[in-house]
Amino acid sequence: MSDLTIPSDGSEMSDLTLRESDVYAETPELHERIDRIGFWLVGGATVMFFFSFVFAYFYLRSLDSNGLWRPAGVDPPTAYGILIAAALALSALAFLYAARVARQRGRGWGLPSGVALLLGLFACVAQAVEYAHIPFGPQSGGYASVFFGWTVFYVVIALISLYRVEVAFAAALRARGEEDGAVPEGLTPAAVYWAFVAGLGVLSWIILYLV
Amino acid sequence: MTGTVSARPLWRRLIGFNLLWGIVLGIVGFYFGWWLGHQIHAESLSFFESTNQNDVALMLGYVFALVGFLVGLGFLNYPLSRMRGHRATQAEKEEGGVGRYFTLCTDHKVVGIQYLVGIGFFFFIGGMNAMLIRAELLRPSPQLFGAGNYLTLVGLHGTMMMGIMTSGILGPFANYFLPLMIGARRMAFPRVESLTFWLLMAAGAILMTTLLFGGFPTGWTGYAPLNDEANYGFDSYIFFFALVGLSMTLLGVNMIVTTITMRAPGLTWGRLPIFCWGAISTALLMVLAAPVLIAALLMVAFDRGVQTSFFLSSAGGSPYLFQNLFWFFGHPEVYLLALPGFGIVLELLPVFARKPLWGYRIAVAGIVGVALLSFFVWQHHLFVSGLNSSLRPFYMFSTEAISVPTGLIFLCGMGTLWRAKIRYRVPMLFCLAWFFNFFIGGASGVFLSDVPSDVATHGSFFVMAHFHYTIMGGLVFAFFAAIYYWVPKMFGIALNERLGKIHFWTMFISFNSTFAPLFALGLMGMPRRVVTYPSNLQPLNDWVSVSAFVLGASMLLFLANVVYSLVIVRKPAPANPWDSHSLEWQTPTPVPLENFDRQPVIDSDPYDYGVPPVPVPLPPPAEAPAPG
Amino acid sequence: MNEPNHMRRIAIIWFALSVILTPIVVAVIAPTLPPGDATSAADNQLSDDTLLLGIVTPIAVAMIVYFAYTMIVFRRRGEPTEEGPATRDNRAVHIPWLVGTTAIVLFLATFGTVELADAGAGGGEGPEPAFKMTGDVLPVQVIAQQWEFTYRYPTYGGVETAHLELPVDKNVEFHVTSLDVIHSFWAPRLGVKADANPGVDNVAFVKPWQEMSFDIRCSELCGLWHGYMFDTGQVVSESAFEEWIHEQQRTFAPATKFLPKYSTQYFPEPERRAG
Amino acid sequence: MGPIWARVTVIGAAVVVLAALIALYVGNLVTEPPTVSATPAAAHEVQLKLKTEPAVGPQGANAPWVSYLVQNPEGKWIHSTIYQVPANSLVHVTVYQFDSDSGLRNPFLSQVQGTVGNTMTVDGKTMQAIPPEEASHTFAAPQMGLIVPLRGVPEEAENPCEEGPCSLKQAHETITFTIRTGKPGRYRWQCFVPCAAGFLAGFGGPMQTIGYMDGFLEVV
Repeated sequence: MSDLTIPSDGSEMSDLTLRESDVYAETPELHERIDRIGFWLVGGATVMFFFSFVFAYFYLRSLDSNGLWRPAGVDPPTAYGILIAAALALSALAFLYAARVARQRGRGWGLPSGVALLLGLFACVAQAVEYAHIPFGPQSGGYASVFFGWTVFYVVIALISLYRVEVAFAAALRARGEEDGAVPEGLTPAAVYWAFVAGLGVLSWIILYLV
Repeated sequence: MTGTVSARPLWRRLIGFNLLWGIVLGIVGFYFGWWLGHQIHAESLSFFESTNQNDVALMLGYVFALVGFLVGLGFLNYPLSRMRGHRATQAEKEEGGVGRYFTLCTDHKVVGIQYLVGIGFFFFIGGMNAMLIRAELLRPSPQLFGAGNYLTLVGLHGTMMMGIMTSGILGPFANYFLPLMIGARRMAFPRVESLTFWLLMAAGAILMTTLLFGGFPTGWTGYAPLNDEANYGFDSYIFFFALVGLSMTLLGVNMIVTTITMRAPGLTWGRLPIFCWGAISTALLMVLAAPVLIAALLMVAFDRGVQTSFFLSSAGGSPYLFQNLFWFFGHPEVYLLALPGFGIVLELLPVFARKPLWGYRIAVAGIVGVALLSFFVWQHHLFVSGLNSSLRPFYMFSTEAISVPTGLIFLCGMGTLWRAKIRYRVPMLFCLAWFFNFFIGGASGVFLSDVPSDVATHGSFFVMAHFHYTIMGGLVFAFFAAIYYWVPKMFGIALNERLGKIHFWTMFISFNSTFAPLFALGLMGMPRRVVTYPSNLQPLNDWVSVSAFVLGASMLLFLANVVYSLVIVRKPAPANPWDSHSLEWQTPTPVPLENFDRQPVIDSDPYDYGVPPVPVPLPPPAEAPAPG
Repeated sequence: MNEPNHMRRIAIIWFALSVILTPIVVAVIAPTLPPGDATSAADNQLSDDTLLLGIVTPIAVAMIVYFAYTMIVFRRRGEPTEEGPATRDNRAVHIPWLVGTTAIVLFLATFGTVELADAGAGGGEGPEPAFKMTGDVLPVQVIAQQWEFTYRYPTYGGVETAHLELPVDKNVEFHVTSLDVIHSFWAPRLGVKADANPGVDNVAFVKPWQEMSFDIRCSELCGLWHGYMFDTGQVVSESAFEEWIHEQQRTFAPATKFLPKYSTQYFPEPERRAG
Repeated sequence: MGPIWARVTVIGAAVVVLAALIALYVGNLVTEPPTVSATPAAAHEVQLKLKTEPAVGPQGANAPWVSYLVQNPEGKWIHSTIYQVPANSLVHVTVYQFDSDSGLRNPFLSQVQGTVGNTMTVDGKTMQAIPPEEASHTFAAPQMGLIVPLRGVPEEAENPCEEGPCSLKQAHETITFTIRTGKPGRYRWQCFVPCAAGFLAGFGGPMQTIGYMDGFLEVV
């Protein structure tokens, strides 16, 4: 269809339209704004996703169908829970710090984002190891269902969220030796989002292990 | 349409990141996942041997098929490059020519056309299933399909329509025209935009594979615990809807961010075209409702694959959990089918009525009001389920309250028509039909929201008639209005007006003659999704079936129009055939890659039609466009 | 320009049509609607439908008259294009409109609640019904399974039958439950509809007012034979019912001894997936 | 865009391909198992011989699934569940039952209903009901009022049949009963025992697939 061209007639344009003006300019501020609002919305979607599991938790708990919500012995090991929650919280703090350093000095965000990445991955691995040492299986009633469903998909979402942490770290590695200008765009929104996801992880620890 | 066609030979052009390799790697991925799933042996999964149906293998197959498909299309190139520390770039290298339509393309206009064709394809399949369903119901006892295949057909029709058509207007038209309407050069996340389209196509293909695995007996609602019990054909339903949900969520995020951040100078919220309000209200519902669906489906996948008991009341779960989660998504879902229709109709009326949109503010209030209220009504789907009988009056009220903001939309339409100079072009006919259909849909909705009346009609053909009036009469009529209206801009060629009018009248009349009798059938005691019915209902059912075939034929008429106008005649359309004042019609046809060569500056809303009133010294004469 | 007063014309047409049509709809058409008024629940549903029709009819007439009038009177043919008046808004219209629609909605919801308060209007209300029948009731358990309804009469020794019979002029309390997936017990002429959920006791009330036979269908998709899950029940005189139920007790004595103790819900094994 | 004849040819080819695909699709959906007639025995009397196998084996598409089979008038065992019987006649049904018990979910269905005399014979013994936990399958057509519970082969039986084709030399129960058919019609029949191993509630797979545990009695 590339042979088809219709010249647009300038006279058809109404007064509402194209006016001699500045050229398009996509500033870094615009990109930062896009990332920020995008992350807020994705954050909203993430909340609704986990809201379903929170709802399942409290709903099934209140129904206790057939007395099988949580039979005796269905208790996840507390030590793992604390370990995972702590690793997530520290990872979020490290990445927030990285964003702050990058914003203020334009460099030096590499080490803290590397730490954040490691801690985040550590939390995910610890979760996998916990499954191997857990005294119940997914068949063990309502609580066990919610526990496995929630934690598995939390790990999936955490791994996806760690993408931006890795990007920041990789950008730092590549920028070694350069003086300035290599700060990846949207580092601050990414840090806020990762802190948000890690916060959801801590929240799941509170609900699944403590409540 | 811009760019040059590559001079390389065809076989060289087929090598690279494109649909072909997406399909090849998708199939490879499927078999890899399938093989992997069969390597998993666990005590708790031993029953797969006696079922001959390894759900885990099938699910892994779908996961890896999706990964392979996206890799083949080139979606991992950019993230991998960033993970290796490269800087962000705004666009992929644009290849010219037809090849752009078969790959990851970051041009929102290409994505819009991809959506239009892709959705049209699945709409055709869904519609064909409807024809087969009606063919089966020509007689009171099964004659064509077995009871099981009939249920699969019903499920495929419902799921395809409810899944694919949610993006029916946002996909093609908002992707194409929202950036043009707000004076932007691109969407905020162009790669994500392309991803939403390809996810939807992958989802549709996955749903069709259910036929290879025995189909599924649950209809589009997929209620637990029937979904746990179903054949492994149900796994394709899970993946279909989860991918559709993901696609919707990303589409919604993209729409909202684009509208917030990329508006041209001077385009204040009060000047935003009403179609964009419809699009972002829909987008908001998508962002907040679709993740709940994804979560519910993943719970089903867990119940089927690893033996959790989310929905088994005998093992600590509850089927009500699924119903609550599903309808918490499901009710916003039906509004995210309806809301873009509101936007389209109100956007097009002023153009053909040659008047400004009457009551812009209340139209926005109506659209946003419907969107917000839709989160508080989901339990009306559970009026006879035995849940929360003391909350019924509340849900009855909240459901009926939806008619207040919907009424505002009608008021705006009526105000716009008042003393207008109406031109009956094809898009206008579809818009006016929308009011008729949606009124019937809405009024029957009031019957369904009233609990005593609902007890008689719940789960019957009455409900079926109601939601076909709102969704088919609302969304699909708006969809066709949008096609006839915007195709001259998208392709530079207008659809044939005379064929369009024939299409409209065939479709409008056969649509009403198909679905109006279903109200009566429902009241007379015909439940949904049954393959048998009492023989005294046969005359009415036959009438409906024959009307439905005419309705199907009207769709073929439309296809004939498309082929005739776009392929055979190819008469170039004027740059602005409707004399619209909206920004998208001020661009040249075809729209250049960068949309605008200069930054547009907006100084009014796009509805400045009409003759301004002559100033009169005395108070103006009463011209209240009040309805009767 | 000698423009006629369009609004007055529309109002006159609307008024005339409404005055003619509304009584016809309410008095002639509505009483013939299913589910009829053979039981208390069906009567609740019918009066709700009648009221809704009475309100919807004038509104529908208003819409059709308005749209038809504007579409005919304000139509224009061909080019060149004329433009309409550039009117954009009129607060004097949309405030009354908003108030009017809200008032109608409030009224409908109130009326619906009043009808609902009459023992739930035949709908399933779950294990703790908010609206119930008091006094002398006959409990009947409806057990749905893939793919047949069976019925238990707990006050007659818990006998289970394959058919449903009810005595006339007696309050009936249905306890609907399921043994496997979700079904829905729907007896259109009785005006009863209640989902059958596994492990849930869904209670619905009805008082049949006349002797008749009625259809029963499953109205929630429940698998392969969903379309075949139908049956016919009877409302009979009190004495005929007593005779029938005692005959059932005799006929089904061999099966009755195997039945579990009457319970509002059952969790039979096996429920899970297993080898 | 090429010349018009090229475009029209392409469109024509697309229409043909699409029509072929639709035909394939519909053809795939209308297939069902073969209809097998009962063997005539006398005037207004026919003989219907069925067997149930715990796993249908290579005769079916799903080897591990439990299934009914039927003997056609030539004496050959056919894997089908659609049986044709004459109207207003007596149908003598013999079921060779090779499967072990699964137990009825609703014990009410353990009583014979709707046969001539409301009884059946199990290995020659006349019975009115069986203990519900011993049921292996039912042969039930609710719209005909017919329910016949089939007793399972005991666990400890010698030479059990694990997978079809099962021969009459292996452990089995022989159940006979007679039904009187009425008006012509297509009546569905099914099994009520949750016997589909590996499916939730024992009711997926073979229990929801015509040709295994569900079928039609075509009364003509």
